[in-house]
Amino acid sequence: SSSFGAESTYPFGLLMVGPANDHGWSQAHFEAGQEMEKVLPGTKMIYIDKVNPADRPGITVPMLVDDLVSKGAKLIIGNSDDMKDGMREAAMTHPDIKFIHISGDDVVTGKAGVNLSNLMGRMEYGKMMAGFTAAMSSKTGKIGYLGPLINAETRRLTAAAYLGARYAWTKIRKKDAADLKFKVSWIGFWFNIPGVTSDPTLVTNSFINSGYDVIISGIDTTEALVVAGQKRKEGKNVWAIPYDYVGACTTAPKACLGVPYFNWIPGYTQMIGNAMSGKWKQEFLWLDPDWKSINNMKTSSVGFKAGDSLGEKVKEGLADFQASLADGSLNLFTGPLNFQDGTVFLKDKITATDDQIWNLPQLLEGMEGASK
Amino acid sequence: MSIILQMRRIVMISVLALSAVSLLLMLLGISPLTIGITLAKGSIFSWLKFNHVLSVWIPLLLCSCGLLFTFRAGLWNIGVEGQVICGAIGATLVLRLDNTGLPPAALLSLALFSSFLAGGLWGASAGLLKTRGGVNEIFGGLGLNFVAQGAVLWLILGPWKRAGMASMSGTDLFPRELWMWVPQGWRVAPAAIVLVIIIFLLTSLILNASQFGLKIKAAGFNPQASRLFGIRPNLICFMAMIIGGGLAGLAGGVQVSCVYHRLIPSISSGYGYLALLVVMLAGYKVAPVPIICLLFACLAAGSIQLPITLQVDSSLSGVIQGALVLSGLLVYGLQQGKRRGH
Amino acid sequence: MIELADISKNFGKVQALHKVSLKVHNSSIHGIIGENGAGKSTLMKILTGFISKSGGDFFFHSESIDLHSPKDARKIGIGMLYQEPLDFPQLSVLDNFMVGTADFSPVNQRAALSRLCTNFGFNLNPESKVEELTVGERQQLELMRLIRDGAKILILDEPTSGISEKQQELLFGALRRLRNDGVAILLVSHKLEEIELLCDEVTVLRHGKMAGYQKRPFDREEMLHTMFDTLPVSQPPAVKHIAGDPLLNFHKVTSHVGRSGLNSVSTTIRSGEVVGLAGVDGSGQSVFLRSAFGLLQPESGRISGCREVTTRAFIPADRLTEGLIPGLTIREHHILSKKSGPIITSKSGLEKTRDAIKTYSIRGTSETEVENLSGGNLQRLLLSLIPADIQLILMESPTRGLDVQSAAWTWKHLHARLKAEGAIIFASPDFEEIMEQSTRILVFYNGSITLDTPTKATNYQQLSRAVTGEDNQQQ
Amino acid sequence: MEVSIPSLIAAILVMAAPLVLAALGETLTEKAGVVNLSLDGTILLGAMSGFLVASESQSALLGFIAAASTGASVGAVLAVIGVRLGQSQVAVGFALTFLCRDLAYFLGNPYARQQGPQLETLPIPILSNIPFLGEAFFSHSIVVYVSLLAIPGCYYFLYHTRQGLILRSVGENPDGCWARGINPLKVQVLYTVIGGGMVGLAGAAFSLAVKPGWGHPQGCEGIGWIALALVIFGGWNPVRVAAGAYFFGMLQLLGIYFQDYFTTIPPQIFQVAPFPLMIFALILINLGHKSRNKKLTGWIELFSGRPPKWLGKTYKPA
Ligand SMILES: Nc1ncnc2c1ncn2[C@@H]1O[C@H](COP(=O)(O)OP(=O)(O)OP(=O)(O)O)[C@@H](O)[C@H]1O
Ligand SMILES: Nc1ncnc2c1ncn2[C@@H]1O[C@H](COP(=O)(O)OP(=O)(O)OP(=O)(O)O)[C@@H](O)[C@H]1O
Ligand SMILES: [Mg+2]
Ligand SMILES: [Mg+2]
Repeated sequence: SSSFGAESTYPFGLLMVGPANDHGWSQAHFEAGQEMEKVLPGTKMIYIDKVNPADRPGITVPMLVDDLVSKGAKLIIGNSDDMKDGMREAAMTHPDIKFIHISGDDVVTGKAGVNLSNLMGRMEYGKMMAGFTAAMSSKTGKIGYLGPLINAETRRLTAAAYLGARYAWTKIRKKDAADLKFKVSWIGFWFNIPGVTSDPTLVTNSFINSGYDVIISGIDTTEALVVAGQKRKEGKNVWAIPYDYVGACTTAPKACLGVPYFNWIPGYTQMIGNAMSGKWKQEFLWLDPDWKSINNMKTSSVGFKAGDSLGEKVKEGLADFQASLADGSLNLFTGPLNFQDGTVFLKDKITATDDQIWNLPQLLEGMEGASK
Repeated sequence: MSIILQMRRIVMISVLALSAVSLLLMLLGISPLTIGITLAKGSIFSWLKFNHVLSVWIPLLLCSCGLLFTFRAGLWNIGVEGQVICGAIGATLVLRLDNTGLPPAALLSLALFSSFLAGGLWGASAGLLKTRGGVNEIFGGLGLNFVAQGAVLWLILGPWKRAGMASMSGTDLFPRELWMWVPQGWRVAPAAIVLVIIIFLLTSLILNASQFGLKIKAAGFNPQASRLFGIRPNLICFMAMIIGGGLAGLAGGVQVSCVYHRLIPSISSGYGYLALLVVMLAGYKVAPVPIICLLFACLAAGSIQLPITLQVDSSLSGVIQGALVLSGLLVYGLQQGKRRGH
Repeated sequence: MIELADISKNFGKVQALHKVSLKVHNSSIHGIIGENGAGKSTLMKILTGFISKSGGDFFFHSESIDLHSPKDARKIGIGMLYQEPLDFPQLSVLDNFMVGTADFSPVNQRAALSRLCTNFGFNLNPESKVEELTVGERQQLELMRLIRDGAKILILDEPTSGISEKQQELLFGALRRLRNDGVAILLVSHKLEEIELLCDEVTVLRHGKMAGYQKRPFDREEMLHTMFDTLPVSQPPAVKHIAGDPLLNFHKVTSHVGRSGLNSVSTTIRSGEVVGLAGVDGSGQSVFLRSAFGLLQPESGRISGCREVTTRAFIPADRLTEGLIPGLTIREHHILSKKSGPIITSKSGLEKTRDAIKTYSIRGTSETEVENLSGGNLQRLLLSLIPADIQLILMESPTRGLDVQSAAWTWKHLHARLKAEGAIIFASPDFEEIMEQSTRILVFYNGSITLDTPTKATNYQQLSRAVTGEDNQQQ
Repeated sequence: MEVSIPSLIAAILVMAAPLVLAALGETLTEKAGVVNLSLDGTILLGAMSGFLVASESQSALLGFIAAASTGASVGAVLAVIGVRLGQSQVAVGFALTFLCRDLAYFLGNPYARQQGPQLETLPIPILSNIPFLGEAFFSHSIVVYVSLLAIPGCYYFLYHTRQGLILRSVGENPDGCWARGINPLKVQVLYTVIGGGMVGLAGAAFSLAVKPGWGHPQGCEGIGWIALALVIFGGWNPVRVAAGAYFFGMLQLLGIYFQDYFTTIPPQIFQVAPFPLMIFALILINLGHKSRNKKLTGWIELFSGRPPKWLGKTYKPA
């Protein structure tokens, strides 16, 4: 497979921040990329994973883009916010190549050239469901959130998970919001880099040792689920909710309450399709789930796959929850909401704008853990 | 030592290492030839890729030059990684200064100078730990590596973090005018290349053709006897550590100002440790170092192609490097054994 | 019971032993005596299989056997007390006693140890670390270990250097008992009075050859003659210097480095003097020299005069590993020894080096690395490295390994360059050299100066008695 | 986070288990006078081979055996080049560190992030029901028990057996051993190999129990260096070395809890905290040896230890 561009008319490059088989963020992208070769005949994926300075010392995004372009790639996808600077730089050096930066917002902020677009899914909903199932299942009312690094995106998603949890806790389980503990512990990056980040295995362990019985993972890899699985074997009644990848639960099915995941097929199909047919235009795509069936891999950019260990009651509750999110009757980003420092985020009855949600400046009142 | 023996040695080492690796590959059903071709293609067969090779070669050679000094003084300077990091911090410190009113060129030179300084200080502290604190330089250096790592993490997550963020992605990018100038179609700064070549020439001059170099050698070979020649071994070792650290620090400065344009946690890119292997393989001699650095740089740069085109893991290049060094040591050992006559 | 026939040994070029033969009988103490470097230790180490012999045969109960390692020697009951103790300072007395024993049971061994202690009247605490013991006590421990291992042939290499009178008596008592129990004992020594006290027979080694053999009663003069070359005694020094102003002053200098260190040595060296330091190896000479040069700081006392490096030169006995820098060439040594410019070209120092090589007739080129030079040439190189403006020249065995005429040449050269305001201090195991070359003699015994005399005023017999510590015995 | 002490202790024991094994292995090797600097790589290679064999054979036991033999063979390489051929042990150790690390990543790549067997916990019947202690000490996987037993085991071997005494004497003075009819080289080779084996085990302990699974990174990177440091930190005394390992494990865990109290300090910092501490301790120890002040020295002797006299030197028989 060393001759690229020969049989395929439209090779595209995929730069993944983590390993292509991480059962998480990168694998979701990888499989979507493979799918493209079927969905869009003529495309051919050239990929490289572990694109981060720790795994590939001395190697930068522009270097890799140079290489992929020399291999004929006409479009480059970079799947990490960590690549922001590199993608912008590369887009500048290769004006005739199209670039998709996942999870970035250079288009909105106007820093991007016309050949650079942003793509993201509205994971808020996924996280809300995660938080919902967590709060429904938790015995101790203590939910731990294994956070990656702190930025607008992670604040937004963590907050969404909290809102989902708080809704389940107060509205469904009819408990006092004050009794719900929701703690975020940031490791410093999207996955474990020994000696650089905190060790997610350790963090999860200490969560569980301090009585947190549901761990929601916000990082690209599955340590939270692995540890939860171990602890269950030791007879502790704990669960985890992994992230990013539809197949994530397989790591430890018994401990898995479910997984909110990205499905990049719709987004990729749209953007690469346009680029192929010369209809490329700079876009900022923030794609909704397909509310008709959020687990439809053709159409839904965001999904939530319930785990085997999810109780029936919770399943039903989750279904209603999804329904009310779908018909818009329920918008959890609705006031009154305060920031962590007590200042007002949303006044009563006010719902947040996309911009407010995207650029959430702080965690919300009721959440523990650093905001910046 | 005679050229012929040199040649014999080189041939023996490479044959030993390469055949070992090839055997491993064939056992895994991978063709060594394809690997070789891919690595070559990925490193020297295109200008851009060769640029990439150079971007590895420059810091690697700087670190190796530093190590040549410390090895001459008979010291195991394991602290290179930490010294690179400190150099990077030193450079960032300067490059983050705003409204200095200095022209970019001046600011960049200042940054490089401060990186040398910072690295030198870090090297000196290892030297002090050894001479004053009596801490074996291996573990002093090792410990300081971790301390430096801690410092850079703290800076990136603390004082120097991006607005509203706490990420290992590193500090904000420096303004473009503070990127070292790179011509159209190039990917490395010519200035850096010139710099490293000058440094190497200076190193070989000092080590092979200067009173100071001779003193380092004397102090390293036989500290006790060197005192009879009015040399103060401790002082010499200390200075060697400073120079070694300084050059490593310079490598860090280059990484910051030419490659990443910001400070990141793994700024040292493991060049500190790789340089140790380089100098060992060079048998602690000056002349072979730039060539070996180039070879290692080609392996490092070319290794990117392995996963892309062959779905083979990049770490193979590390295996080749390690095998080379190990067989180097083996060959040296065997030859010395022969000379000892048993 | 044991017989060595025509044993030879060479270390590379050095022939340490040449066709040495020797019989060992049980219930007899056999003395081995000879000057430094005579080959005593080497012979003994061969006897225990610690090092291999280059030639000759070895008979045990008149059947030829080979010893490949101390293990073999131990099997047939040979045990040795080495000149420099081969024990484990960091470990406890009991551990040292037990290393390598078949029956490893602390209880039994502790009992055995205390039994032996009471037998010999030794007094060791099994728990204390060996590094806290005196040399004498360490020997006692080793001795008991050997007995415990049932040694039938005991070898002691200079057991009395640096141990106290009391311990010496204890030791000798023990040795006599062992002899009476039928053990064969080989005693290596420098000291005549020990031989006379203990030995039944004595073999004298010189320059690696058998020089003589005697049974009781011993003829002392004869023994001294075979030990050292005897020349027409008290031949006037080859040179006459008038002693000038004080150059170097030792005041109550005490040091604990080395076997015997220095105990409160006071003396003054004056310009124009050539001072010879005599004494058995390990009596304090080299500590004296190293302190004089400033390599060793004395624990107490004061050394004054001639302090800055540029005015002193030191040539240690161990020329290659202590005096020169293996790996550097002759030229590089010359560059180091002289102040020269910061940059070194292929030219720099070349002239000087060439001259030196010619004038000192060093066999080698300017690019020869010093480790490839022979002992004699090493010494010539060291001499050639002494800068012109040196006042005080300190040397350990200046002509060891030099043939007669180059030795003579060396001395001529040294005296020639010794300016009126300069002085030479040298230690030598060789009396002739001291008698001939020095104007003043200091004799060291166990770290103190026991004799300080103008060369004219002394003679050969007095000297050899002094170094073997007899004068002290008589006083 | 509020902490439950027994589970904290349990967590520390688990985290430290591989570290203890590796550090004890290195202690044996260094006591015999050989420095094996290749720990960091060996652990990874052990983790990889252990995981690979275990998941192929579906038997954790085979996995551990494989890991041990991997580590032992790395030790053997060091023994040949560093002890027999007399090359600088430090140099060989370093070369091996990086060779092993990359070899592990390379050979293990196909198995990265795959499901593999992992050790179940075996609570010890009665003991595990003891209120506090049960959870803390007696409901662990076999690895933890082994690591706990290894400490007295190692200590007893070194200080109360014939072989242990020989091992220590070789590290102190090979000539002395030769004179007593022991071949120091054989001993050094033996314990370089055995020590390597224990380090290999530590690797498997990671990939099969403590951080189950294999990947790049596995998560045990850097531990080898820590183990090496701990040997010095513990003054070459098995018990103190192990204590150091637990101390380190505790610091790592506490880092997570400290995150709440010292919000200004990034938690990552706590991971490197032990190293400044270690260096500081070493300096203190050294000053203690130097100073004439008996009280100080006496106090310092408590937690200091001299390296074996012959550590890292190559022995050439006469
Ligand atoms: N390992 C060695 N390598 C080279 N030469 C050696 C070695 N050991 C001894 N020699 C040399 O062999 C000769 C005899 O040495 P030996 O130690 O036997 O003398 P000795 O009679 O014991 O002297 P001393 O009274 O000082 O102990 C000396 O010239 C010495 O330099
Ligand atoms: N500065 C020093 N450092 C370490 N060891 C020393 C020093 N000076 C002397 N020694 C060693 O201490 C031992 C005894 O020294 P001492 O001066 O008592 O013996 P010596 O006969 O005068 O010298 P040598 O043993 O060299 O003939 C010798 O082995 C000597 O090499
Ligand atoms: Mg001797
Ligand atoms: Mg002497």
